[in-house]
Amino acid sequence: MPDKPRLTREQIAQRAALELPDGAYVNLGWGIPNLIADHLPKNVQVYFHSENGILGMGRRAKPGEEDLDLVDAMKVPVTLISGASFFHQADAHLMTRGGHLDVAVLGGFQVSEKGDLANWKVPGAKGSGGIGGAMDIAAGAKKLLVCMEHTTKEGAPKIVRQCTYPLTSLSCVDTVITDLAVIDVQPGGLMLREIAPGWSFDEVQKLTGAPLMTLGRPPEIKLD
Amino acid sequence: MPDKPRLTREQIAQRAALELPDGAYVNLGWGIPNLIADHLPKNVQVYFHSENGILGMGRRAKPGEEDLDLVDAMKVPVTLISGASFFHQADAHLMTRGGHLDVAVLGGFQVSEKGDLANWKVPGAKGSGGIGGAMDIAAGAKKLLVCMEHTTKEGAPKIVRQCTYPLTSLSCVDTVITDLAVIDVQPGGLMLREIAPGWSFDEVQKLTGAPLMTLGRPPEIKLD
Amino acid sequence: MAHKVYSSLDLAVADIPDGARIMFGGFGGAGFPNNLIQALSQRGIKDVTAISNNCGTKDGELGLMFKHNQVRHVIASFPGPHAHYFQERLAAKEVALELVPQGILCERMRAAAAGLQGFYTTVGVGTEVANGKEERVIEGKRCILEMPIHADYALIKAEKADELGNLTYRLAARNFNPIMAMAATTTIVEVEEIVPIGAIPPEHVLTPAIFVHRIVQAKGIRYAG
Amino acid sequence: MAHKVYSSLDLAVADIPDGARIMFGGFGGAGFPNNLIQALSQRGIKDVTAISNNCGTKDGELGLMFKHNQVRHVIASFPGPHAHYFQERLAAKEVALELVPQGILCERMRAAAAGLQGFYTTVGVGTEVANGKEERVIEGKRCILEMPIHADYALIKAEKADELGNLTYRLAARNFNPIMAMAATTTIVEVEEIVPIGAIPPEHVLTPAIFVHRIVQAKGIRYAG
Repeated sequence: MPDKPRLTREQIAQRAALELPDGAYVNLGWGIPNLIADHLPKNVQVYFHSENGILGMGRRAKPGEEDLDLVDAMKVPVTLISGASFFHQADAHLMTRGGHLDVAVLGGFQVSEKGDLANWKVPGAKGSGGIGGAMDIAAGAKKLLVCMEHTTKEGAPKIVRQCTYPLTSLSCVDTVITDLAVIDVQPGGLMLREIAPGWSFDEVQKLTGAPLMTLGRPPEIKLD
Repeated sequence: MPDKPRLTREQIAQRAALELPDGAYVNLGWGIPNLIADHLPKNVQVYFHSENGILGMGRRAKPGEEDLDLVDAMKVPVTLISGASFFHQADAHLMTRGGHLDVAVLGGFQVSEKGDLANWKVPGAKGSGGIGGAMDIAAGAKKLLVCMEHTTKEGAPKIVRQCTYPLTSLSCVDTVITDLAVIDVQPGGLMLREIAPGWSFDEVQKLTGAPLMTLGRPPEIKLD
Repeated sequence: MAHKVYSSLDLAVADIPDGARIMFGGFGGAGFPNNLIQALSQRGIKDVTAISNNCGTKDGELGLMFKHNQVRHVIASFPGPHAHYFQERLAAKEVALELVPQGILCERMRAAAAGLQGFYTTVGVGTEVANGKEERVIEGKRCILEMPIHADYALIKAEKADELGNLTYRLAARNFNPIMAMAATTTIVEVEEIVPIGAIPPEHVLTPAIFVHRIVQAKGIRYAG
Repeated sequence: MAHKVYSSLDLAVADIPDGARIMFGGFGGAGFPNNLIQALSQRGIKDVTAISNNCGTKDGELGLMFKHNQVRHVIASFPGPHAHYFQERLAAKEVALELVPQGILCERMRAAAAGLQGFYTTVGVGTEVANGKEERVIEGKRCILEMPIHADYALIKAEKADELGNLTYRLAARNFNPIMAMAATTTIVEVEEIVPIGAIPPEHVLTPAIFVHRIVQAKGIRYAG
């Protein structure tokens, strides 16, 4: 199995982009989620929120176009779309926590079968770690997607019965998109909705730390 | 005593105006307090706050000058001074409750010897009554003045041991300015600081429902 | 792109059901969604829970809905002595009133908007406002627990909207409108002018489009009563 | 009229005592009061409690104060992997850290600003953030009680100030600055430009003058690190 092709990070982002409905207000977190903006279908217009107080972020600024007062939550110079607005950080998080974002997409270290998310601290890592906006975003988004690799570099499952990493938020994840599968967190457990080309249910189950369900034979992950 | 002259409402306001330090942020409530703005000493600049979201209210609008989108908390068309600002009502009351106003001046039905204030509802009166901003203002102002007549129309004391009218806020009043006296609420009780011209301590005490203290012979109420 | 601009006041309020919880912006005559209120009342809605600073003036503002006995429950800070129809309905026990201090009304709506589950305040301690509320001492101060106020709809008034729903307000007509816009599931705004997207500078937007769901241009009653 | 305009950065921070609780605005490199931080650090202040989203970048922003070991306690949401001096001091146990979710950090400061005594939130429930905090269930949701964060001083950055202290911010350099301005006893702002009173239209003021106590024009380090 190790040499079977998996989705690339760009492909995970591409798949995740299809989960964003037209007109949605969306926050993208660090890591793979940050690649999503480049993969939006042409006919879809979404409005990107940044927790430092921007609604209507556009693409990243090109060289020479940067304004250091106009950065996203990752300190990357960005641009605005027409109709953008600025507000202070308390209002920015009123939006995250108060259920105003239609979709938020975060990276993840672990997701449990109940939808618990761990994404801010690796046990034993050096340094303070940092929470940032993740806890507010995870607690409040109407729909929370997590994009991550299906397994750690060492091959251990990142989808687990119970998170062992420090938690970000309980029962918050709606859908996990990995390099092997699209999985919905449902009241009864984890439902495998789509699967990477060339992979079988049993193969993905073996790399997953919690039981998966499926309705018949899961279709291949669609990318457009 | 009934025919002895007392301060007029305008004079109470005139006396209260002297309690506003230069540069102070001030909220004026209904009734006598609303007359204070006309009596500010020439060398004093204060900034008037209105709980509907104005800082830097100026004088009332003259006929022909009114803009119905620019009204004070009493629905009276007003003007702005240079350097005014607008904000929403939650921020307006963040200012009142959060201790940002240097002085607030409210009208009163009763003030107790502990500085409790009753000013929003007359027992037995018809109708719903209404709280408005008074409770937030009373709870939060750095210094709270109450301007009112010393006695009711029937001659009953309005300064009392314990309020019998519905309360606005507990232990909130710093100073009461009436048509007979200026009285500070102190931890040990009510301190008569100034007295109306021609009135004796004993005469004022008789019209007051709680014991007054004084340091020697109280001076006459100063009006400028 | 979502289409938020409605062609008429009637369409903008057409689906608000009987029994809805509705916030109404405005203070002191300024910033009331008078045209939306007219449309809502004319539709014959009933059993509304109204959240508003006041209860109108005679036929004006919310007064109309009390005249037609369309409100069952009111959460307000200062119903107003000139809210004749409200006062009549209250005396006849046709409407129930919850009185809330004005700033606490704002904060309870903001708490709903911000996804907070309640807050402690010293405001109202020892008064009738505290009746039935949890009290505790925090750092030596007596406090009561106040709960969020959410609404199904907010009817608000703004000066300008762009087609995405970014809003500006004129002078003190801002008042409760931005808070209510944030605290309701569906926010409907009547505006004096609809401007092209991009016409409002991003730093001057007072209510970001995320809080606005329906926009209707109203040329009608600006001030009532 | 109060005179809020200071002639130098040094004078603006001259009386901040050792051990002060200080908020520092800024996020992602934008809106940091870098010149005030420099002045404060050069003065040799010590034992500061710093309230800030992050802990600087190398020598930049708050990094300078960690380099000189001037901070004893930090309340932050995302100290940052590039906050080398902070991370060193933390490893050496020369500074204590309280990690707070970013939105909750904003709300706790706003609660202090707004005279609220605490609030319940679902954010952080079941995580290390909840350690030592009261937990209860409200309407079926597990919540923790979060307390206000107040400061003696806020050091913030704005674009323009008028001489009364009304402020505007540029683009996303707004971030934490307006909240911190409201939450401190004394707010000190460095600005790019001081404009005459009346030059900022009342509807465009982003921080009203009541929250601003000292103004200093800074031509120096705008972005650091």
